[in-house]
Amino acid sequence: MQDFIQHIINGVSLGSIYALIALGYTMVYGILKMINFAHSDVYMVGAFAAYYFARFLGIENNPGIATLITLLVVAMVCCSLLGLAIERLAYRPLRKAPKLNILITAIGVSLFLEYSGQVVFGADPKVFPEVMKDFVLFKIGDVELKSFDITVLLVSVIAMLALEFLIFKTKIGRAMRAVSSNASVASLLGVNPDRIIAFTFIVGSSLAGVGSVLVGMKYPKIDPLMGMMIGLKAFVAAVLGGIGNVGGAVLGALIMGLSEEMVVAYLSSTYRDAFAFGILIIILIFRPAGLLGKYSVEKV
Amino acid sequence: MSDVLLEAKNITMQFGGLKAVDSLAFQVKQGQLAGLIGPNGAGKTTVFNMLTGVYQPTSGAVFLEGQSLQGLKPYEISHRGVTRTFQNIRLFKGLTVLDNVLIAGHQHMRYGLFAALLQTPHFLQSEKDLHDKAMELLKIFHLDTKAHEPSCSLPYGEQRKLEIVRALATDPKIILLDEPAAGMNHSETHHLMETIAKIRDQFKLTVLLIEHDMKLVMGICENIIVLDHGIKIEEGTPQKVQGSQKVIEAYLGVEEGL
Amino acid sequence: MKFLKAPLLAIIALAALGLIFNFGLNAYFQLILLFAAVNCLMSMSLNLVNGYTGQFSLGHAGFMALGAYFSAYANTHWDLLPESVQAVEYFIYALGGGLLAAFAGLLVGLPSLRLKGDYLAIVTLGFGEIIRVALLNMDFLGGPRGYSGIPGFGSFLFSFIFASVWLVICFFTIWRVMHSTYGRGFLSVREDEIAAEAMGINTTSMKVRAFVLSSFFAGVAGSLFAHFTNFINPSSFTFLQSVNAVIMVVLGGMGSMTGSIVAAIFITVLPEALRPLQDLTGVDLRMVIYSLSLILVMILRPQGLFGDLELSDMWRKYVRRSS
Amino acid sequence: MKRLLLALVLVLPLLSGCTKKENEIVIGEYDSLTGSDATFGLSTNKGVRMAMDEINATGGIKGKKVSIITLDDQGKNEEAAAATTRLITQNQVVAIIGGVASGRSKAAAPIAQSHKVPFVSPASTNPDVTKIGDYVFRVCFIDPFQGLVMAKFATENLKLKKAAILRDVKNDYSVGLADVFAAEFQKRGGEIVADLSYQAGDIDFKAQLTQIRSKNPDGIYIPGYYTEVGLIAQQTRQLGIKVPLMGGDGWDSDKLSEIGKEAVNGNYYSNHYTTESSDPAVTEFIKKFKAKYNETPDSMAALGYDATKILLAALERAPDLSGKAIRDELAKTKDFPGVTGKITLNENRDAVKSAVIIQVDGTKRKFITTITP
Repeated sequence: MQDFIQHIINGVSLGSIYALIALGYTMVYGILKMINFAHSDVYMVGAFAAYYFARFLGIENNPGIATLITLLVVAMVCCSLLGLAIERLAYRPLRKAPKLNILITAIGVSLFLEYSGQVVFGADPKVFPEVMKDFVLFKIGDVELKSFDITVLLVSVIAMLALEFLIFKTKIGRAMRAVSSNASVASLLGVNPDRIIAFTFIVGSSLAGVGSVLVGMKYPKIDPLMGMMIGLKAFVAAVLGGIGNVGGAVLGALIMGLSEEMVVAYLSSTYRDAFAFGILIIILIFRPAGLLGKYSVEKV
Repeated sequence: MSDVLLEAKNITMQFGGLKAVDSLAFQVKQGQLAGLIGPNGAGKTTVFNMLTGVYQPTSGAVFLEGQSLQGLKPYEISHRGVTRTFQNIRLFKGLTVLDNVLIAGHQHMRYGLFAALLQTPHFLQSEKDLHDKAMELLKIFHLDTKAHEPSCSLPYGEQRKLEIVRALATDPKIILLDEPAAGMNHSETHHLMETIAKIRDQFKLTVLLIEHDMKLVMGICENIIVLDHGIKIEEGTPQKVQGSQKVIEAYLGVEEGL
Repeated sequence: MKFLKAPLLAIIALAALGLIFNFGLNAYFQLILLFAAVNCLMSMSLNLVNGYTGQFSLGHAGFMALGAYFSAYANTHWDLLPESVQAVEYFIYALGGGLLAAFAGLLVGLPSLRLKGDYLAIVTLGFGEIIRVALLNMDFLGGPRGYSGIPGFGSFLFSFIFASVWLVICFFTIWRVMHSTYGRGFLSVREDEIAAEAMGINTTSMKVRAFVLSSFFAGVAGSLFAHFTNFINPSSFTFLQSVNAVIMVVLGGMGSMTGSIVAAIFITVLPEALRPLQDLTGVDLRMVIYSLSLILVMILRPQGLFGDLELSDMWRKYVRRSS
Repeated sequence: MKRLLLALVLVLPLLSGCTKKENEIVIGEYDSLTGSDATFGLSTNKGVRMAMDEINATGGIKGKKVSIITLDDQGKNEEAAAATTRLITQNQVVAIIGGVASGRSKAAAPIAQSHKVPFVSPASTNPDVTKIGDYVFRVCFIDPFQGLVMAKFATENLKLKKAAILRDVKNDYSVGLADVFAAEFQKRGGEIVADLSYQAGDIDFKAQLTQIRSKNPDGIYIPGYYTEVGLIAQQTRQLGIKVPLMGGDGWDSDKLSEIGKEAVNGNYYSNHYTTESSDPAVTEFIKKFKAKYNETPDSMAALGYDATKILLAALERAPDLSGKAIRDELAKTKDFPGVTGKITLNENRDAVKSAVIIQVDGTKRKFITTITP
């Protein structure tokens, strides 16, 4: 029983990390209907930005709220700028191009960031600065609930709620929905789709920035390929929840985290990824648009 | 029963809380040229979608020659002899005019993949026959000279015609035409209607067509079904329909100058 | 036997070319050529699904892996035919690898092909990963240690002819299928599924057919790969390998056979051609340049190098324009 | 015209690099300079370069300068094969120093073998690698030996009864060590209570560790690379598991304690050499390495250095620069005073040397004991 609770905690904590990244995928997908493969590499750059900035300021061994906030801001700003630049230089020229082209471009951007990351930052892993001290919130038997686990979960839930609010309750959110459903009509109504899309990229990328700092403080090892695995999982999670749906991304991510955890715990650790993908496939076969996604009937 | 080709028995289509079509019943007789009319949003296209299996009716069923089409996929219904055109032209835009027609002949092809690989005489003959038949059909609509052009390069009117050719190439028993004259000028429309009547006779077809514009339908249809808000409000000969108070009200509600 | 004429001529022409390469090129270029042949098979077959049928598969490496492992296992464990006709045995195993991959394609295709676009992409990606993870865990196939000592042909000429035979089979199979009612069925699925259904095309069965045929040749490509490298392990069949195949298809132009071939050769040669650059820069910038050029090609030439035209169409166009 | 130019630009570099300088001996090296294994490849490369610089500083070999061409394999087998072929046919190198991963060696070494070019692998520990042929050598010990060493240490010195294993299933090296450790540990009367796995690139291992915790082992064997082990150690301690962790030479890096912080302290791993050694070969190497790269060498760097040194020594002894002559001299390597021990290449062309057990203590790596084969 104790183990089971521990597994639940582990799974949720892993899932909430996936959720932070998955939210970024889902934001961009929601508006552009494209898989932004480079998102996980924006996340990587965010981690390195925070790392270098902390070293530059000499605060890498100076845990505390101030450090956390400084690094969060740095990572968010850097990621936003990078996201914006990617959108402007690589994706905008392809607005009218077939979907597969945009996907290949996204893969190209992803490879570019990964490999130039290896050239610029070096291929060896770096140690992320100690941002905060982790501590035990409460403890029952062997089961401990740590502050980081709760922080990550809270941040992703807050991010989800904030995004829901942004999309459904604000003016810019309405514009985003308009662009999402029909960009040309939206532009007729006085919405500038390019600006809305740029804004979406800023929001999505800053989420990657937040994710990078939180993941960095929990797992203090960063390297230029750190985005690959986590990106793939997060993206799968977003699809699982119904890509384009903010709540779905978080739900999908939690399911992904929990199912990985439970597969290791009760089935087989070697087949973990196979089972995780198997679950995904089964869910998609029964719910072709993901858990919360709406399966739209094509108008004839 | 003997001369009824297509019959809808109380078909209903519900989208969420909205009843797009409400227990609609009608018959189309063998060789008839029937019309389905009604104002915008009356549910005409939804009826077509149910007849061709794109949607499964929420309740009720469609019968072809007395056999239920319930649960059949669109392609299976097409194999039974029901074919259609689309309101918002759905040609295979990237393909040539000829290919569009050849694709419709697929269901009559009887060779396997290996025959194609080995280029068997049967394969070559089947392909030649299909090709000849397609060209013949195109010729009727004066599209044969453009057979090798991409279908998206045709002018609008010809695209509509090509859709009809493509539908005919499936060798249907009944062809459902969804606003075949939409976007055409008066003389084009007139010409089209004549062609439709002509092919009906030539291919011994049954035709059910949707038209928005009543005047056109009146000219050629033998039986007209009028739909409003998913409910059949009138059915009968053009004269009967034209004189119906309900029909006039339905149309006047949305459109003036009927 | 008329149907064999063009393929046989093509094989003879390629074999003659192989003879020239055998003496004219050193082992390095020869190896690149063999890899290019494998990639050609990959891109041509994936083009069938992604280009002609308009579906989106991201799991091609998984099928390649099945073919590769089947051949590796068969060649080291079974001995069907005497030494003198070894090539025939290799051919049979390649066929077997292809069939195994095709069967897997059927298993994946049947349930998943009703998904569309990105969802299908994810499911195929997931499937590719499942195959890779499974291979990592199969001790009798070497697990992560892989499978070494797979017999090869020993000489470049034989390898090249073997590859040529399969390339020609693949090319003519897909070419002829595309010029039959089935090929037109594939195209109709790409163009408009609803209209295709209304015209009596069973779109699901079309998609499955395309998928199975495509998987078959991916399996064959894997088998060739196993023979040429004499060693395989699961890390050769990652998600990136699938992506590479998609890149070749898009670069060549969706729905262009010759485009796929040219792009496959280009993608194989480019990283090797960029090697000397390392002397100048000191660090390896090949992938940086590779990814940048990929982005640029997509932006400057979104339809790919050839669009959906074939080399022959381009030539005709060129002749028409210049006359 | 533009296209023609493009084609030319692409083909030209392929043709270049065929020229061979007369007064130079060229050695080839391929390694993962980019890709997921790059950190190990770059480390090896540092060791190799240092050895090259040293030899050239002392006048080269046979009066000729020795140069090295390093090609990248991006961590892909087929790239390794292509790079090796290029080195042999285009650059006409006299010998090849291979990369880290056994997988790549298995793809590349057969090519060297068929061209009769000697191939020295610094760190491919899979037993099959040198079975490829008589031109293939290695300077590291093989998987079975390291697994054996740790099993012996665990039962005899640490007196463990119940051990758990956490292996990197993506990595042949890790799987090899784990298999041998498990077999040997059981042979010595121990019990393997859990055998779980992760994949290189993972960052969360709590699922596996919670599972291990419930089995109450006396020690955990984690034969992975420091890139993951640092995080694993941290999470082990976070879950309240206090038993010793054990590993192989993949742990040997400064980064291990940087990532794992105090969590890695007190744990053991088997290695090729100890930085605390008073052996001049070792102290000299560490001093020079620190001066050159400003970091403590890890085991990859040391192995890269030794592989190059052994190869260079064979070149010096060889009567001519033919592949056969170099091969024969390599095979005669005996008691070579390398950084990673006194190296003798046996009849299987594997290195025979002793292993040491190291205990992690902050950035220091405390020597515990030497275990000979």
